[in-house]
Amino acid sequence: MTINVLFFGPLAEIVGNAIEMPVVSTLHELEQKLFEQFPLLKDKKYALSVNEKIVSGNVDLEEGFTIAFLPPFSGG
Amino acid sequence: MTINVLFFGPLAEIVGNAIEMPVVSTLHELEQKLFEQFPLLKDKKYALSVNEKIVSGNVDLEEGFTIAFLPPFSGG
Amino acid sequence: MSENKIKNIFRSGAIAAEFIADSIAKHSAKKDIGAHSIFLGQVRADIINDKTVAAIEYTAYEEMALKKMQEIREAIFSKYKLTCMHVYHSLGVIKAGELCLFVFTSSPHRRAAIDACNEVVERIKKELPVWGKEVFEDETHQWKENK
Amino acid sequence: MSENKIKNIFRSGAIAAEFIADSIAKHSAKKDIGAHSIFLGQVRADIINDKTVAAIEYTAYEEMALKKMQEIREAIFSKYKLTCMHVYHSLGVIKAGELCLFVFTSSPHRRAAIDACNEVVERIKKELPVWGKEVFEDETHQWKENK
Repeated sequence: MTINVLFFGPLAEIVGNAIEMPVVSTLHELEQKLFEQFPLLKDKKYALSVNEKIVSGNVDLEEGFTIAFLPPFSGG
Repeated sequence: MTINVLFFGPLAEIVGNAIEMPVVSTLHELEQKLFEQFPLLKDKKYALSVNEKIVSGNVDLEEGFTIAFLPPFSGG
Repeated sequence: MSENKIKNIFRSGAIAAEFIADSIAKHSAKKDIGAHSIFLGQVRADIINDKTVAAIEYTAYEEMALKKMQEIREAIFSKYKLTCMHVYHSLGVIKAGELCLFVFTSSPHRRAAIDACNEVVERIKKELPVWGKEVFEDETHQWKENK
Repeated sequence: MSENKIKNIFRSGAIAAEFIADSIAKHSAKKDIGAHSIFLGQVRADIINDKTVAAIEYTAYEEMALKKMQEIREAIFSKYKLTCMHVYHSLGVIKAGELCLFVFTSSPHRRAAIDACNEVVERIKKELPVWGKEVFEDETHQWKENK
């Protein structure tokens, strides 16, 4: 009953590249949990993706989902 | 007391690449002379340059000038 | 249709000029092409607070980036009359002066190739989950942010 | 200033991919460049009234074209913040599939390189006294006209 959470760029410096954690019911709940554990994350600018799609607002999470914290892109 | 007249692209097929001819006083006079000698030239689309600059309207000519008959460009 | 297969745009390390030449040369067999448009990104030795950028280290959320790139590719092919399109993006440490992005579009007439290339570059910068870490000569770093 | 010296843009025969690679590679020493934009013109094997174009033979009023190109170069350098700009145009017989035009602009940021490249290509096609004779496979020909 877990979800995978990925962190990239400057966010990976705070949290690490990836954590596997027990499933939580929504994206907001996930963020709150991570803010408690990694207070530095709270002030960072990022978008969120669920299963490789950018999402906005709150989203229900299910077992096996992959969530990613995506700081501003700087490719090219 | 001559001028040089150059022809490019399809016009060179009618007249040849270049002719040296006695100076005439204006560009219009030059065109008239050439139309008599090369009637096919008359129906062709072209711009004129005097000493490597595109000109419009009539222009006075002097000894040593280079006039070019320039069909529509198709470089690149 | 070749534009529907997911392609891996990522390359480890810098993009070599010879690779670009090979890519160009391969197109001489496609005799309906009249115009190629190429964009190359090169790592700048920017000076930021008296420190000089020695390299950019690129990382990506690769699976997501490739899906997004595929979406961009399909949108571009339906918008422009292209003969082909190739995109390569470096990952890893790319030194100042080296090439990190190669976008290559070809079409019968120039407008499609040029406009498509331009749009692909803009979308790559804006939409691909790729990050560049500017590494200074003293080995400190800062994270780039695209404007 | 290098942009004020008249450069010969004309090359006899097709532009080779290796020549383009060399030209790109030379820019790795210029560490303030962040973006290169390249346009390549390739001869199309167009089919016109059932006849296929085998080659284009290019001729030019060279002295006038080089002066005009210099004028364009100066206008482009005063309009865009470019690091450098290179233009090569083929003369003579260029076979279908071969390259006949190479425009290469570089700048710190992409907008200047891309916009300058685009403008140079348009001006070359419109303003340079260059003519292309489309030679068909049966050796008949017709004269191209730029749109």
